[in-house]
Amino acid sequence: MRKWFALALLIVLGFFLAEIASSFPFGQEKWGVSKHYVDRGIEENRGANLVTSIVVNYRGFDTLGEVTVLFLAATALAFLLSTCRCRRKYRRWDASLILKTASETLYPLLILFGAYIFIHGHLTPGGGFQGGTVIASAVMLMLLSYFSFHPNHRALSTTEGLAGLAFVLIGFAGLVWGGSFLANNILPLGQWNRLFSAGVIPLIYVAVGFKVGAELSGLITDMLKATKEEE
Amino acid sequence: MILEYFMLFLLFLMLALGIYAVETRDLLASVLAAGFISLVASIVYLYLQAPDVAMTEAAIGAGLTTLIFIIAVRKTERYEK
Amino acid sequence: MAFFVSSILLILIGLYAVLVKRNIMKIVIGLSLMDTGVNLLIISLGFIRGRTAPIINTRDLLVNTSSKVVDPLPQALVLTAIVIGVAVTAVALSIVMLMYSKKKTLEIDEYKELKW
Amino acid sequence: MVNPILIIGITLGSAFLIGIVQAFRPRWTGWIFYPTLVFDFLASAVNLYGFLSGSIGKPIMVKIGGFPPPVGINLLVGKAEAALGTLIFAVALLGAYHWGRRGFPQPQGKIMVLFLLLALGAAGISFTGDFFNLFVFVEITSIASYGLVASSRREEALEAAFKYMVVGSISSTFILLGVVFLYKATGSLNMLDIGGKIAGGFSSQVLGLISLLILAGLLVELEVFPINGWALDIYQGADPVVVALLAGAAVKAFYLVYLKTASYLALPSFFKLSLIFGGGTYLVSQFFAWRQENARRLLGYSSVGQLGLLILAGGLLLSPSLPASSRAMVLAAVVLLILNHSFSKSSLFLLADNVKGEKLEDWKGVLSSSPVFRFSFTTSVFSVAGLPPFPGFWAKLLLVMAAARFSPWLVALILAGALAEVVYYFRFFYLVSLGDKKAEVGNNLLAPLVASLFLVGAVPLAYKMAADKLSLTLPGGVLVLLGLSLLVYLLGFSRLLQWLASLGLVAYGAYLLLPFLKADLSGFFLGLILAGAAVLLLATYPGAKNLSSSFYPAYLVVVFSMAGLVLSTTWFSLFVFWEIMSWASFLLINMGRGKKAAWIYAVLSAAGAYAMLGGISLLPSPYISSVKSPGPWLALLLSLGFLVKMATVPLHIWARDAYGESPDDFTPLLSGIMSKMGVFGSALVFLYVVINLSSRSSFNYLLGWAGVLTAFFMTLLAVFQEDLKKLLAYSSVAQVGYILLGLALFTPLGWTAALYHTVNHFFFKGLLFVAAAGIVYRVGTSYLPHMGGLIRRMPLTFFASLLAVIALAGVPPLSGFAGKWLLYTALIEKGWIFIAVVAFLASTLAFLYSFKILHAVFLGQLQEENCEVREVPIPVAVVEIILLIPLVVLGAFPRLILDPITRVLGKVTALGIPDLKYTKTLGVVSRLGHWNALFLMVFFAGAFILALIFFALTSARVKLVGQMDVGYSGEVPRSPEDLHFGYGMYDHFRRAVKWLIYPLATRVWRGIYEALGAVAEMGRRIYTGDTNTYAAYVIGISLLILLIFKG
Repeated sequence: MRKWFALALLIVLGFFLAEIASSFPFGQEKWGVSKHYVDRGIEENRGANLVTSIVVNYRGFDTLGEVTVLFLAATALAFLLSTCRCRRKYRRWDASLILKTASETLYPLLILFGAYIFIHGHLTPGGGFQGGTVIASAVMLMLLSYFSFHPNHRALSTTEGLAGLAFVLIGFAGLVWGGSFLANNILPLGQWNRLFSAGVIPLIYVAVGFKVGAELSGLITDMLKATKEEE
Repeated sequence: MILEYFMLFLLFLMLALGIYAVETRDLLASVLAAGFISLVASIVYLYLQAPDVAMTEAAIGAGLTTLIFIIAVRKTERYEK
Repeated sequence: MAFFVSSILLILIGLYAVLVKRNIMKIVIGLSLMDTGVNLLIISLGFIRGRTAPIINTRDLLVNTSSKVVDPLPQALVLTAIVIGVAVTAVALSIVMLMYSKKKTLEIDEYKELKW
Repeated sequence: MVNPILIIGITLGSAFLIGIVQAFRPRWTGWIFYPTLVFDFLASAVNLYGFLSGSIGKPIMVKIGGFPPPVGINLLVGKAEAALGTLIFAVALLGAYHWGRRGFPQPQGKIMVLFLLLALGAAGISFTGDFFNLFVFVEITSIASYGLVASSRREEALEAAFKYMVVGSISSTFILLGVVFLYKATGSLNMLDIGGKIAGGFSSQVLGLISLLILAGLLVELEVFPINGWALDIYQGADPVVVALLAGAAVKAFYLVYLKTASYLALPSFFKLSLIFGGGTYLVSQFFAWRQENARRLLGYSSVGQLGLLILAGGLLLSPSLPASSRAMVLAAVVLLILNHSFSKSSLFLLADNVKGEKLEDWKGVLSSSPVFRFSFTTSVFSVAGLPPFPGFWAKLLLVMAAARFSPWLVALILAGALAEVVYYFRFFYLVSLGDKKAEVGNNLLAPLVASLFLVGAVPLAYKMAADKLSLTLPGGVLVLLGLSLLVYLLGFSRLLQWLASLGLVAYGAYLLLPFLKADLSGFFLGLILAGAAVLLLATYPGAKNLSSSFYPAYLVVVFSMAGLVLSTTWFSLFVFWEIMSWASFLLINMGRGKKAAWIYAVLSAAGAYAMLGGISLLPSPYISSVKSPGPWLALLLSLGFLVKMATVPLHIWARDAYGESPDDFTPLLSGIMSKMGVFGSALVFLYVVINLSSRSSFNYLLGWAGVLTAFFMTLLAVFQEDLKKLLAYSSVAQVGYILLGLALFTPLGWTAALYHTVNHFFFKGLLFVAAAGIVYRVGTSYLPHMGGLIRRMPLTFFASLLAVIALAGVPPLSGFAGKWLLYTALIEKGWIFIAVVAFLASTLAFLYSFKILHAVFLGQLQEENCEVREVPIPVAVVEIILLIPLVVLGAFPRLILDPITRVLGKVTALGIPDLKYTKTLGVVSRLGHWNALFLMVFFAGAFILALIFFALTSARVKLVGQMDVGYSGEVPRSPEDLHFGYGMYDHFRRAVKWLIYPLATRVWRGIYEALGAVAEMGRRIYTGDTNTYAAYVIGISLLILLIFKG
């Protein structure tokens, strides 16, 4: 009964969504405001990756919000799980030697790789979020391998806080020296397709990378360790 | 052309996995299926010329989301009643 | 077109779980599927046939760019949406875990104290 | 001007900083948290001030990244946004202080981050000028809310958070999809840009669907019916502080952005959408709250209802056909409603945080626990229920006036909802004020106190806004007096000082209003009010009585609002003072024993007042003297409020207990003067409304019957009443029935009778109630069988009562006779013979209870426990004497009052002067007969004295026996009551007329209430508490919106 009713609702909803979507023919050219980004992006930002230009500069405010959302989620989760009497279902001993050895080898490499991704965010696909996630996966690997591994909570908090502050401060620097919040005219824009180019974009993405990395690591740790002895 | 058929296959796979994820009583399998959908989606994103999104979806959607789902399932119950 | 259809279907599959499934974890999974579907739909909307990714890493892309790349804006939006999605999922899961730790069940029927 | 980006940037930075500090020094987090909130508040307030003072002319546009609008994201902060920002951070500050005082849950830094970012998200939602950015801020707000709602970690809180999470995710998916589609359709994400394109004629066949998708998402967050189950669950389950922040601040941001979105996307069907969902939500929620037993959920229903009203107002704003003047009214109403709701609801939820337990029962006795609690609670409830003088009242007034231009049905809907709100809020109030025991209440009361003080502080602002828009002028002198009356509250440490101050204030009021004491209708009533109040106030000498510290302020407010009422020249002004009077008197009645009676009084008063307001809103001109071509319905609506106050059958059900159980010191005013305001109002209706009615004579005839039936039935009920004050109450209502009859006659003579009786009734009923107050004060009960024989203990009071009763019964030679004579003459002259017969019957019956008053109280044997009772206190005795004199003097010289009445009627051109002549020998001469008052007085006085002498001579043969000093043949009386004269008096008679005194009206009204309550209870069950179902509602309603409004 409930099933059929739900299906009926969903069919109608699907019909509406399809009606809207089908009015935009698939794969055809239709530029809006993003024509500006495409045509003038290089000129204004020098960042080769236009998506990064948009994410960090044109719509950098959204990204600040996005970072905030992630921060919020990590905070809320840490807060809620700090008293959770969840089941303790993971091993209390370390994983096999193979996994441990592999993890130890991969750990620095993964972190390096993550850093590479966000440092090159304005040149190649990827950026702070992707790089940060890669770093978090390194931490996850260690968490899975070693029962006793516990990332330094204070260090994580400090990193994530400072990175967030850095984002805001870069924004304010733009306000003070560049005339508007997050303005990308306080540093030389440099040359297109070079590592040191695109003004504050790489700086912001580095900050985002650190922040996301620290946040997600903290998040995973909090979830994994969210256990109170109930036995 | 082959690429397009491959994409159609991938889309179909996603839907099939989606139905599986919703209908299976094993939550862990469901979670893994959802993660797999994200993975497939990231390939589709590559086809749609969105490498940034593909990376993000692979790292966050397929990786991180699945991971936290797995942790959550491990800490609660694996089977739906 | 297939992209539109399948992403909408994916949204609907996710919603179906939200509407019908009696397990709170399943509902969260449904929401996550819905997110994936929405993201796919947005990217499909920004796709332009025969164009390349909006990364200007070769010189010939520098001129007349707008006839050579796909729309980068939807991609930027999806980037944000994906991160927000994982954030919501994380909070949802922590709530689910806490709920489970109180009542030791994931059945939605046990969570109907507040009503009327 | 403060750049709004500073607010957002600094708040974010602080949030990140708190994250660091929490890791090292958790205690220090407060040092960042509070200053940030203070900064945010001050910054927003500075901007708001800038806008209000005009130093900021245009909305502040912040271009983030330096890009012009369509390219970059921008913030757009205008007056509305600045105001909302100020409000959000003000509420957040209150909540933060409250929570900090109670102690944040640990780890506190995390909770502070969530709290800060929730406020920030709400501010961001209102500031942003970009649709996708809006989505981001919606998510910030939502995630922070999920965390905060769950923060108490109670099972209910988690459940509520989960439901919210599911529904919120669906809603934000809709918003996201809508925004992206909008980008595809218009090529832009900027609100202004899109708005400009659409206004410039851009259109697309799917634009409607896309806009509705976004609006549906926002409507979910706006908690419209029936997709608001999750919201109610939050109100019930979450921490009250969080709820205060959500209901007080966050939701308002969603409201603003809903309005902005709807006006940018400008589809013609949006206003209908808003009207339907807003109106529906408003009415249904107010109604569903009726039988709610959980206090927090009740407040939740109210919040949802208020939001519905806001959405309805938004619908009016969006309507293309609303005239500009009404638009300004609606805007003002929206501002006031938001202000009102945010602060009153924060206050109420923070108060709820101080009460243990969530059931209404757990609230019993909290009002007596602490004066701060009482003040905050009363203020907030009054305010949220839209009662004067708080902003909600003015908002309602503005909204109703604007809605009247739109459709009378909308007015009816708004007023019906407002009435339902009064019903359950005052049920709440009544339950809360019950109970002698002091409930245990927390002492975390500063934040609610500040919130309610803010409401008080907003009163002048609200009045000014309403007065500007409605071109309403209230007599300034009266406002000053009302303000001074409230100041008497500050003398609460000493009742004696309050009493003296009150006397002084009434004297000052009389001096101030002296110029208005002219020989017209207003002046006539004004004189009655001022002189009467002064005399009756004298009798309230506090002595050792247990008076509430708000007794005198409320008393004075009643007095001066009556003065304002009679001086009103517009219906608005009349309504405002009418409401002030009603609610101040409600508070006074509530101070007595009859809490439930006070509730019923409140509900009926509100019903009458809202009917009146509805009628006023339909008038083309607000001036009392210029009502043209009204329909009979309009006349009825306008008079309903007055009929309630006069307790005309069948609206009388409140009267017995409200009179009987109100504080003894207030009842004389209530009966002697306040009920006459109904007379004044009806007089206005007859003079200016009914007179223009085509069906005028049948309308008058109908009201004549209403008056005489009131007189008849209330007299009958008085006969069988066993409680002194309740007996007097019935009698009072019956007398007012005669007055109404006199007015309904609409002849000069009828009006003379009515006005004469108005004054006269004040004298004798005031005297009787004052005497009753004295007796009750001495004897300690108002129950007749516990009295008797008091003539020996209270001879003065007996004598005064005797004369008053003679006047009451309308027997010569005292003043009462003139009234009756005039009334019957008028009735016969008019030819309303049937009515005259009933009236005659009723006044004959009145002898029965008149005798009962004397008999049961004063005659017979003295009860043993009353042997030590003393004469009434001196002030009461003085007042008795003061009131006694006119009864005798008027009895001998009725012209003393008939002449002024004739002059007053001379001013009433529609009526003319009565056809009465006065001669030395015949006395007063009408066309039907004459009567010489002085002669009668001398004659009766002579007879009385002769009888007295005879009695004195023969009294030696009279022997006094003790009450129990009797013996039947073998039977021993079981209790003194069995031997009491007043016990079961007229019982045989009661059996005979049982069918006549069946409490039909009470049963019918109660039946209606219970039936509605049962329907409400059934209706509420659509909130099944099931997450799947709630999600299905959301989808279903969204689809419905898409289907219906896409055109």
